Amino acid sequence: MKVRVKFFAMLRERAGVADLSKEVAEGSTVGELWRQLQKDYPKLDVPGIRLLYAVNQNYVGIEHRLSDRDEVVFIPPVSGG
Amino acid sequence: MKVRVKFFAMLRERAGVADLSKEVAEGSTVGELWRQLQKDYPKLDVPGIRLLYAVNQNYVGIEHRLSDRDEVVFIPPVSGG
Amino acid sequence: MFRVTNQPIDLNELVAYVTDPEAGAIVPFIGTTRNNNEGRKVIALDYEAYPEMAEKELARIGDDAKTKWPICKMAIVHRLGPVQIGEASVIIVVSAAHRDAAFAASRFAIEEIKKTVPIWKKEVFEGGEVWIGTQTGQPLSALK
Amino acid sequence: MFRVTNQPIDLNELVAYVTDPEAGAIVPFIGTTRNNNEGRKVIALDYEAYPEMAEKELARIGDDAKTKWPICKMAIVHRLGPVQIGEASVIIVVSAAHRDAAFAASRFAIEEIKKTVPIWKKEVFEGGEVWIGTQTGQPLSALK
Repeated sequence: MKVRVKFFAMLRERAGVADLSKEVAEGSTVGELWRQLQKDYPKLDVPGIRLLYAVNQNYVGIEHRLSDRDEVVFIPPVSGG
Repeated sequence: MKVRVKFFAMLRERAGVADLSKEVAEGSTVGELWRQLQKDYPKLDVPGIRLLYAVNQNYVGIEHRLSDRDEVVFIPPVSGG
Repeated sequence: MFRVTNQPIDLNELVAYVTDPEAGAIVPFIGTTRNNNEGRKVIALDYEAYPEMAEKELARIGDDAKTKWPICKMAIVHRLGPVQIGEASVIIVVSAAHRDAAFAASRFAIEEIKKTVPIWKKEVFEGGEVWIGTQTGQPLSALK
Repeated sequence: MFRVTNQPIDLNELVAYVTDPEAGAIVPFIGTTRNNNEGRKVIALDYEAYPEMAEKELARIGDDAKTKWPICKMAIVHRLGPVQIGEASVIIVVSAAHRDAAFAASRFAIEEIKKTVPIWKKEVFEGGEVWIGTQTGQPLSALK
């Protein structure tokens, strides 16, 4: 199955890409996707960073299981305001 | 000596006058002036009202001694905002 | 800028006045005329001041706020005369490097205004009018 | 009204939006770009968002505020892209019958924005730039 991944801010700059489609195994979790993306884009491995995870624009836990066509966003420390 | 008295809001309406000049005895206090004014304008005797007192635009106590040409204002409960 | 005025208060002018390159937060407080009070249908509020002393007290509140919190700039303008439903009777604006100070100073200013500044409001409601007073424990009926 | 925009934020439009005959208080909060941060001379801030989710989270903050305090109306607009010194990056406006609720909801909203809304600011300072992050205990140097 395929999911869509968007990167923003620091992660967008580190990945060098804002938006991608990624083939993942059925039943993959958000955390597994993140580890795969870190292999594809080694600069995503930021020491000490704390991420939040959003699937289809809702926050989810790292163990959340993905579905086909999900929109997945890895959210680095927010700093609006 | 003479002092100038200004009335505002409820006291202005009750006295029927906004501004007056009043002859007072040397060494009179703010409280004494108030009691004289209540004789001149009996409607100023509002049961239970709590007043503040200002002389020359500064709050003073009821025992404050007046000087010639002082501007004296009796301040009913404020309600700005 | 600490003043009373018979004109509508210009929020933009006040925000521009306190805008400061050192400021990370601007907190305006706008007091508006509400259409009801203690079960009465309010038509308008009508404000009267001892103007020279009111402006002096507003400036004193600004000075006190500056000694209590690290703020950049502050302005308070209070309107006099009739103020219709939804219109502003008072606007306080504070700028500060950080929001804590801006919120605290704004809150302080409105509470002080209600305690010490010689401004009075008459509430014009359906069926009558009454001077509103907060320093007294008497029922309103005793005051009018 | 809960949105992100690339345009300067119009304070008057937001105040008009929350003005309500039931409201006795309107509290806007304006976050502005400060010319310094942690000893650095700031030139500008540059904001980026995950826009669809940011607007959803801003609306969620509005809903939460309404369940917590008796407020009339609320609006939050966050600006994206470069925001120069003194300009507004975010404006929150709240109207309420009484000032306690308006202040509390405004304060709540800005704190929540800084915790959960997917918006990021890059600080452009003399000599470099850095993504500002508050969820991490790491020194900024580790993040860039």
